[in-house]
Amino acid sequence: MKILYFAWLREKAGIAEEDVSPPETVTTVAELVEWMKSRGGGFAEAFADEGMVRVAVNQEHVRTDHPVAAGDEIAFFPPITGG
Amino acid sequence: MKILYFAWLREKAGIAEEDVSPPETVTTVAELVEWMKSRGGGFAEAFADEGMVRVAVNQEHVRTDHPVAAGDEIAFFPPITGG
Amino acid sequence: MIRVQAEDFDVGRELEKLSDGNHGVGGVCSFVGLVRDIAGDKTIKAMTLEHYPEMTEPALAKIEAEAHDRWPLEETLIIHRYGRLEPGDRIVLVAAASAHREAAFEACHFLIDWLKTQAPFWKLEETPDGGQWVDARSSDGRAAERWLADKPQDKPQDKPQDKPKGKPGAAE
Amino acid sequence: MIRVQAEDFDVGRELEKLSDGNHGVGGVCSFVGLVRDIAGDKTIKAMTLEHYPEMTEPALAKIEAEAHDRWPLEETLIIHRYGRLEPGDRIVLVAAASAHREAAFEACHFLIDWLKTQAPFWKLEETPDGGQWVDARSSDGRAAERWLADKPQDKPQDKPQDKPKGKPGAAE
Repeated sequence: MKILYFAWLREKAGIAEEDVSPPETVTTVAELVEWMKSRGGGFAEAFADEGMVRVAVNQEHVRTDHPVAAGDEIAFFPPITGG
Repeated sequence: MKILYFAWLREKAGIAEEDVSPPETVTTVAELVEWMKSRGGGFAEAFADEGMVRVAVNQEHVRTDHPVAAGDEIAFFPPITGG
Repeated sequence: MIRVQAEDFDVGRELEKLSDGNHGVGGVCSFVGLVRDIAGDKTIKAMTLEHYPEMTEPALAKIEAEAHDRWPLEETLIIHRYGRLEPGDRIVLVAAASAHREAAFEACHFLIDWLKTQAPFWKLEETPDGGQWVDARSSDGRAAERWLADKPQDKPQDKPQDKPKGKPGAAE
Repeated sequence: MIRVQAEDFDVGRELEKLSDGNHGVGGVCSFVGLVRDIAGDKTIKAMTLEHYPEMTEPALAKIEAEAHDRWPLEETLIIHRYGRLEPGDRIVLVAAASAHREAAFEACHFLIDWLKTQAPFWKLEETPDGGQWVDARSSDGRAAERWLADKPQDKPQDKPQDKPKGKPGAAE
């Protein structure tokens, strides 16, 4: 699956975009986040305060119980501050 | 006192502006309106439906109990439809 | 800023003036009123706006001052045309510039609502049945009245920092 | 109409398009958001707007469609810029054109409130202490939420003729 990071999540993760292949046990956004944190370093830091992380799966805002699968585009970002 | 008429009041009165000298007993807007009606013709017609007549004394919206005096500029018009 | 004129106006240029050189402005809300070609079930060929020149500018100045009393505004604008206008023509522009978007929205809404009941303009529509004076709408009266309920009891000396109570909308 | 772009836009020309050739438009309400030179107690030299391009246009299209579902609108417009902007620069323009002024005001207000919580943009401010990502404001969340309470239970097949319940404002 393709992962995108925006704003300070991008800065903390140290990467804007990557392709990942998490284990098969990762089937939801919440499980993906846990796996991300387990990678340590900038990823652990980016997801340290989960309350500040928003997620879109295939360009749609979703909750953390939303399923994720191979081929999905998953974007992590802080709360929106446009307008 | 100077009297101004606007919109359909002007059309019914048949005049846009005039100087009048009502009797001394006319001291309020309401009394002025009664005197106007007593002049008959277009004036009686213009003031026939008093609920549709608004008045400004010296360019300020006022109620019918507002005093009027020589030297005042008194304008009669229908409810406003600007904007 | 207030203008009463027969000529058309350039909306972009007018709005630009509201924030020009003032980097404290975070938002400009505006409303442009246009002549429609239909009123009720009648076709409108044109309309003529009559006004009471000696009263118009003071009335608009009062409406504008009232808005500044109620909201923290950087600048406001009212431009109202008079004379003969055709469908699609601009009639009026009201705008409010503020640091905060809620204040800009509410003040702009207030300006147009009050203008519709307080500024001495009358519309004569050219219909297939001849010229017809537009009746005041009771909805305009109600739209203006809802701001009365919010009127502050004591006018603050300075610009209020709090938004008026009882109006919808979150603080910025 | 939706546009996401780095370049500035001409407000007057954009607003004109909303009613151009459509004499059913009685009013156009718009809001222009500008970069302020102060945020909280910090001086802002510039800000950079980052966005998520693949998601931005669909998100704006959804916000616009929602407005058309809720109010009888002739046309709407959202233009949002990205990239580096300086104080006084325009960030965003939202506008709604309708036969009726209340619908224009409410839809315009809705567009900016929802855009602030639904459109994937993030602001990085250049302050004397360095670059700082702007925190989302809880007031923006509340401003967007108040529209949820008004959401029609059943979306009408046609454009609704009644204004949404629970919102302020008199019928036009």
